[in-house]
Amino acid sequence: MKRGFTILAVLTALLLSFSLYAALVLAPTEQTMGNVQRIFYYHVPSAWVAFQLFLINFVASVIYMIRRSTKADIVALVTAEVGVVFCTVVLITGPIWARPVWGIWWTWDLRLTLTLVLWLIYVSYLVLRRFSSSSQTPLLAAVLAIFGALDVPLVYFSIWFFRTQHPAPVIGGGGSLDPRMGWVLVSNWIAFMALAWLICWTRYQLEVAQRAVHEAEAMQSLMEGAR
Amino acid sequence: MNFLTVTRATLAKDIRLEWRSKDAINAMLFFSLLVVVIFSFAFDPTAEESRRIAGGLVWVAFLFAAIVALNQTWARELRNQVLDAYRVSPAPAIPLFLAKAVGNFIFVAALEALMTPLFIAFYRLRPLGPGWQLIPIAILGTWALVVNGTFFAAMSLRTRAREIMLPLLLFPLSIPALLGMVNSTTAILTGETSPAFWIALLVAYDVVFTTACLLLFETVLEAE
Amino acid sequence: MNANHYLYAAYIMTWAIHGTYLYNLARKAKRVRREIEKLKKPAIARSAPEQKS
Amino acid sequence: MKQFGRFAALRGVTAEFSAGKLYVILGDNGAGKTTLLRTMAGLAHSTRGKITVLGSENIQASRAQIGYMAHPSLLYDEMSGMENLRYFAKLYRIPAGEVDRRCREAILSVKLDPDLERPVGQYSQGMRQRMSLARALVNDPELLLLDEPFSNVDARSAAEMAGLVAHARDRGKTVFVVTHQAAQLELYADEFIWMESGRIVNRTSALQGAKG
Repeated sequence: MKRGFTILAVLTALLLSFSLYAALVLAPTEQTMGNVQRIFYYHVPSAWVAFQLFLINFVASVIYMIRRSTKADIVALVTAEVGVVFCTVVLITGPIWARPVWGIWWTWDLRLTLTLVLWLIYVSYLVLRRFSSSSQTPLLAAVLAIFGALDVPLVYFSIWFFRTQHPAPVIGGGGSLDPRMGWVLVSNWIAFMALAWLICWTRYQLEVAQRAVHEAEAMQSLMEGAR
Repeated sequence: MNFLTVTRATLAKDIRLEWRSKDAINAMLFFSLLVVVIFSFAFDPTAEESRRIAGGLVWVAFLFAAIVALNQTWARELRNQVLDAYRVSPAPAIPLFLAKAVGNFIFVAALEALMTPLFIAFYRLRPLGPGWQLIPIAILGTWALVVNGTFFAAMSLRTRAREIMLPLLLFPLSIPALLGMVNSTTAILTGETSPAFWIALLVAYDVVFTTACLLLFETVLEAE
Repeated sequence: MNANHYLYAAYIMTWAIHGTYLYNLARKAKRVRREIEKLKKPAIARSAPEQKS
Repeated sequence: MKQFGRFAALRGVTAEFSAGKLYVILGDNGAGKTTLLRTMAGLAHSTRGKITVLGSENIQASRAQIGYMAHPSLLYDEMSGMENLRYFAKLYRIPAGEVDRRCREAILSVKLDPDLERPVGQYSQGMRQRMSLARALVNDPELLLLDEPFSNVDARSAAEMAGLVAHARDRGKTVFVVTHQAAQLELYADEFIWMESGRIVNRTSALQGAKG
């Protein structure tokens, strides 16, 4: 397994650097926004990966509710944590892009606002996991994840309608995408997905090790107490 | 039907205790008054402007009052671990949740009823749109906060920083409901747009989360 | 601050955020590895005064 | 086996207990006494292994027949004893007509005055413990689980409580008592169960039995 990991790591590194090169150089410069539009190739794929991770978190939480399998719980924790990291990237690159183009740091763009709300929900998810002192923390976290997922469509529609009342510039530009830009976007997306997979896998092993160590320590203090 | 008797008994017990001790009521009344006065100092707009921002102010003030009330939901049950007495009994979990949620709703609605005249006075509010629709909006909006609030108050029982945990869990999820309440109120006050969409959103929000709370409350209650 | 600066700022920030997270992961991993070492030593050695690393 | 947070509070507690007996569970702090009692009461859940209470594994089914009393009184301080019991009686599906009679009976059985208006919060510790026992008896349960009924109570109240517990057993109830003051029940108890770090290490019929 170790060998497979390193091969994947090298491949991801290659893919990432190629996609970076493609985004900065190969992709054509957009007429209206100029070079700054290239932020698009990092901003949008990060958002897609974040949403994918949160989707996996929801599925893992439902599985945990049904089967109470620790594996599902750890997957839920890991995807939430890494998802928040990718979400932070989106929330930082968004305003950096909006500033030069529209002269404002924040715009109630549909995707950007949805990412912000999701970020808030999953940060509260991680806070709950850290502060919960009950032995049933995974269960409480799973319940919160399900509530979060139920909230997403409501958030989507409320912001969508909110935006029709307060028109705001759209980040990432809707409309048809020039195919020469399209493949660069997709290659970055794949690179980010591979990166996300690597980070999740490492974080998963770390969590498993951490829980084993805590258990061993607890068992030991119990034994020492008994002697 | 035991379900109803338990709900009624728990609700009656809570109201009687609240009426008897009154400690929470007085604290919250004073807190809400403070919130209204401070908001009025902070924002002193002309009549036209006030109609535009009053919706947001009123609901943020109600949100604060609700949070303070929701934090008290399980205080009495915690004092002598009375919750264990309920959990040991054959009574199902849902009546307890419903009684607590309705109790909170009555409590927060009372606070709102007292704060509203102050807002009207301080901001010289006169709705241009159909004013009567503010009632269903208030009911739907308050229930949206209270049903999730009671649920998350039960969830934060199992955490260390209980008082801060409730808002942390409740606010992100309540964003759609808050948008609904604020925008529908503003729509009616300014009379420019129709609040129909926002009211529909609030109804959807209430239905979705009331169901989720009823289905998942037992899991949270039993999470020893 | 012309447009390119914003572009590079965005790319650098992306890797700064990922970097910070991975750095924290590495630190946590080191701590877990140290705890595993500590657990492996026999009980007597364990109660010897721990030097704070 | 109950995985409790990070450590196993109960490991391999396999034991048979018969009805109509008074068992006293002893052991140092952290031996898992309270965890065992709470698991029997259906308040804590065993992650591995199972508990059969009153013939059924699903604790929910037998909750009507369980009475549970713990150190914090499990009563509302602002309400009088009678008001407390009237509320809890409704949780046990006791028909409205019988509620008052059953509550008065339970309070009298612990030698307290049902018409005492004073809120429980102003009771003495001894009286509060006894009212707490009354609450556990309101549904006339077959199984009585008492967690530290004698804690910080003066000698006279402790002796009185011991008498009440024995009386409950004599009326055919199965009683489990977790306590550090086992001496109170030395004359009445049928069996003493010694627990250590999550395991039953010894079962003796007399208190003097060798410990573990």
